[in-house]
Amino acid sequence: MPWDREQMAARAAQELQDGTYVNLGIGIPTLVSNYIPEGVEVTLQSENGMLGMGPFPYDGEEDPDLINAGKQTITELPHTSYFDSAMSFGMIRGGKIAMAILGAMEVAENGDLANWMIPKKLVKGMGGAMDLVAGVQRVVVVMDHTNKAGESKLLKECTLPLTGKGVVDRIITNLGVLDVVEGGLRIVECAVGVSEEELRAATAGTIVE
Amino acid sequence: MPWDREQMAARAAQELQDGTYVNLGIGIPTLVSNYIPEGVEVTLQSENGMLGMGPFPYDGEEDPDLINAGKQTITELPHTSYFDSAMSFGMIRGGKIAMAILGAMEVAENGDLANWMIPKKLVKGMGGAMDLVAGVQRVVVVMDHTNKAGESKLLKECTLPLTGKGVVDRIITNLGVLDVVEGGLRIVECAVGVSEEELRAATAGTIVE
Amino acid sequence: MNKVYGSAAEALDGLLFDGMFIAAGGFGLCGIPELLLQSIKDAGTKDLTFASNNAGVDDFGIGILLQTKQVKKMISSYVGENAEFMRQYLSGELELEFNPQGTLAERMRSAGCGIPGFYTKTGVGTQIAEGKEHKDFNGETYILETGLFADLSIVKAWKADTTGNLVFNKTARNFNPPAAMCGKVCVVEVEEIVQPGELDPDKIHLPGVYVHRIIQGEHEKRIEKVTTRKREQA
Amino acid sequence: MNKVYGSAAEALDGLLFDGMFIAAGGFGLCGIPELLLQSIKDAGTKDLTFASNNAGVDDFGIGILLQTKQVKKMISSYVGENAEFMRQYLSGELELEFNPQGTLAERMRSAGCGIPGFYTKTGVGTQIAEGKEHKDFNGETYILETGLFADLSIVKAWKADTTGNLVFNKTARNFNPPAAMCGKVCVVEVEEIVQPGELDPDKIHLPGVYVHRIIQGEHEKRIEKVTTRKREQA
Repeated sequence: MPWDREQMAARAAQELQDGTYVNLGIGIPTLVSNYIPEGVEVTLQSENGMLGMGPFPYDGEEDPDLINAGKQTITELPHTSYFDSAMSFGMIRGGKIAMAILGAMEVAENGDLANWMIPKKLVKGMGGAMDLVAGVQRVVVVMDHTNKAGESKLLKECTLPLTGKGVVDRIITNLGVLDVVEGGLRIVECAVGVSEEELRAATAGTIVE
Repeated sequence: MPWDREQMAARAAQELQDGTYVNLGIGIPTLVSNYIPEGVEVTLQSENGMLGMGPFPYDGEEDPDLINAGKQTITELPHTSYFDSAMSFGMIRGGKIAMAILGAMEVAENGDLANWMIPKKLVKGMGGAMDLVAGVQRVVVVMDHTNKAGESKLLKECTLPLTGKGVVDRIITNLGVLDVVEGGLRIVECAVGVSEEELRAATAGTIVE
Repeated sequence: MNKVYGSAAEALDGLLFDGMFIAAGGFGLCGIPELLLQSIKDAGTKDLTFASNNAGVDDFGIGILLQTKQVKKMISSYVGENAEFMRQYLSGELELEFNPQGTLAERMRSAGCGIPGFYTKTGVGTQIAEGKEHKDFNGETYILETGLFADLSIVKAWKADTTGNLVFNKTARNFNPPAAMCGKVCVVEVEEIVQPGELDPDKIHLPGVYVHRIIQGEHEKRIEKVTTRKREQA
Repeated sequence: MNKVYGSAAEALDGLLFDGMFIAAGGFGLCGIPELLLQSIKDAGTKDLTFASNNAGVDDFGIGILLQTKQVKKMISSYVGENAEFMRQYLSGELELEFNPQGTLAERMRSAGCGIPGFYTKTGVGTQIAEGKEHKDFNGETYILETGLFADLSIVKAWKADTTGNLVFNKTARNFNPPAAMCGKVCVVEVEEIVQPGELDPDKIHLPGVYVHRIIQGEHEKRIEKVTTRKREQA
């Protein structure tokens, strides 16, 4: 049985290193903050200008001046700091953020990532994703293994416009975990109840040992 | 009778425009702040990270954390703001400072300025002078017309390493005021009791009408 | 050096012209110069180019200028919340230049700091890098991005003193300081104007040298996505 | 995420090596990391390259490392206050790379922001421009300056919380934030360490992400030029 969204987020949370600064993308990555392992302290960066992102506010306590990069109302924590967008991407570009956990449309076996546009169909923009994948030390992608048509999202080559070239380190899908290594993708683990054969069959990119 | 230091500073103060931000160099330029004309409000920038520089502190009220670019103890004013060196030179390089009033060793008739080193003799460094002359909108030099040997400091060409190329707009000396214009230097006024002939005789650079 | 004006219209008087390039602060609907945008709509200035991280929503923020077709071109990183934008863009009525968010912020800050170009890894190997100069530093490839020098900056701050020193509130700071820095003239709307001396000089986010005109006004401060959690039982 | 160490020596443990490149904050003797400099002197680390606006005076600041000949090269904008410096430089014992002050600050900030190169007008047509790439933007000539990526940053702040968020005091801020940003590791000395929550999150000058180790200590804070005025008669 493949992992559901929550299980994928929980698995992604295992990637977090104690004492680091992490940026979580929109969607499943946002859920990761609910599963931070005990004893692991991470500081969440919100690229609109905040370190130390707290949980959603209680009903009625929303502050229009306090949102995350997904435009959701949030709260601050004791160690929170605010800064402007130039400083925010300074620390991202400068490699001070240890990890970004992001969603994706496609990942190629060489680590190419596409998650910002579908020509003539979906033209929303890259937001901060291109800066994040270029700047942070480690990029983990969390996404479904296949699209709605059942086609693999782990490809030999991306078909969509790239967000970054050779930037992905690890991919966590509903079927398992894969690393981008020399020559292709290496299976790290399969979701509970998913066989390696199923995972291989669902993967269009080259799998190496 | 040529102007003395105080008179040169007073004359330089006439250059100040109401409502502008100004940087004053070390030496005679520092004295300019004592002669700001009534009704003229200027905000003084100190390039080590301050806008709104106030006067020297009273005896016993010196603060080691509050100095100007000449390393002198100073005070703050109600509208003062502090910032770091990157921001400070951001506003200088970005043209947000209207004027710098600086000392000089040599000025050439094309506006070249030399005021930071004498090879093998005086190697102190340019500090912020190169950024100032490159960035501010208007550069006024205040200096003696001649050096201790009686030689003109207003030259056809600078002999010392340059601080900036074609950057000086106006020169105020003990003998008078000259502008850098197309083709050379133009006399704006002579110090009280100094004849135009004396001023011309003391100037090695080309004087144009 | 009193920079306070009576209204948005007065503060923009003499600064607007057709075809101009405006840099606007804000992220989503957070910290946007809503009063100045309304005033530009009222002024009817046309063929505007905007550098702004987002394009507002259909009826708020820059969105109100899209409805009146006053905008010719957007330089943005994300425009997903605006249906009218998408319609005009897909029909070819509106030009769009996507900039990665950090590149956009740095382009603004650079212009305000007299830096006409800088190198970044962001976008190397993507569409964004096409046609841009590539250069290697320490064995890695970077692309040249240029400063965004605007005719006018419009920004929203929390408080200003009368000399233009600004303080922002929480994540409403975002693009406002870099946007403020990159314009020939910078007009700021604030929630509160105080006297010099009321702001701690160590706690000013943007010094007044970058600010030319200030207005105070009532702000709607619309929230784009209200997300909350339930209060746990005691 | 507690970054507090017990002493300067402990905070520098494992970070020092001969021939390393250190970026130091401070302007003149104002806001310099005096305790960390003393500790580097005690450690005896050699062949150091320092990026620092000034070189201290003979017996304070970086000057104490010049006396022990631990410094191989200085990258500075102004070194006029240090006689021993001048002696070593003129005798060829010490390398010196002059940077215009703003270029030095921006080179530090750039490195900390992942920008390996930027263009500036500063120094065009002077010695400083020799051997550097020139490029025209909008009809004006600029030179390429590069990011200063240091092995270690040593800086002085006024207060830190235990997670490394920093606040500086008045003009003692100066080069400290850019110097802090450009090192692989950043060690900070402060006058006071407070708990998270004691600093207003809107009033933090440098976020803790740029800070790795913190010590608290007593600072001499020497004044270079005491200048005062007489109190006027009442």
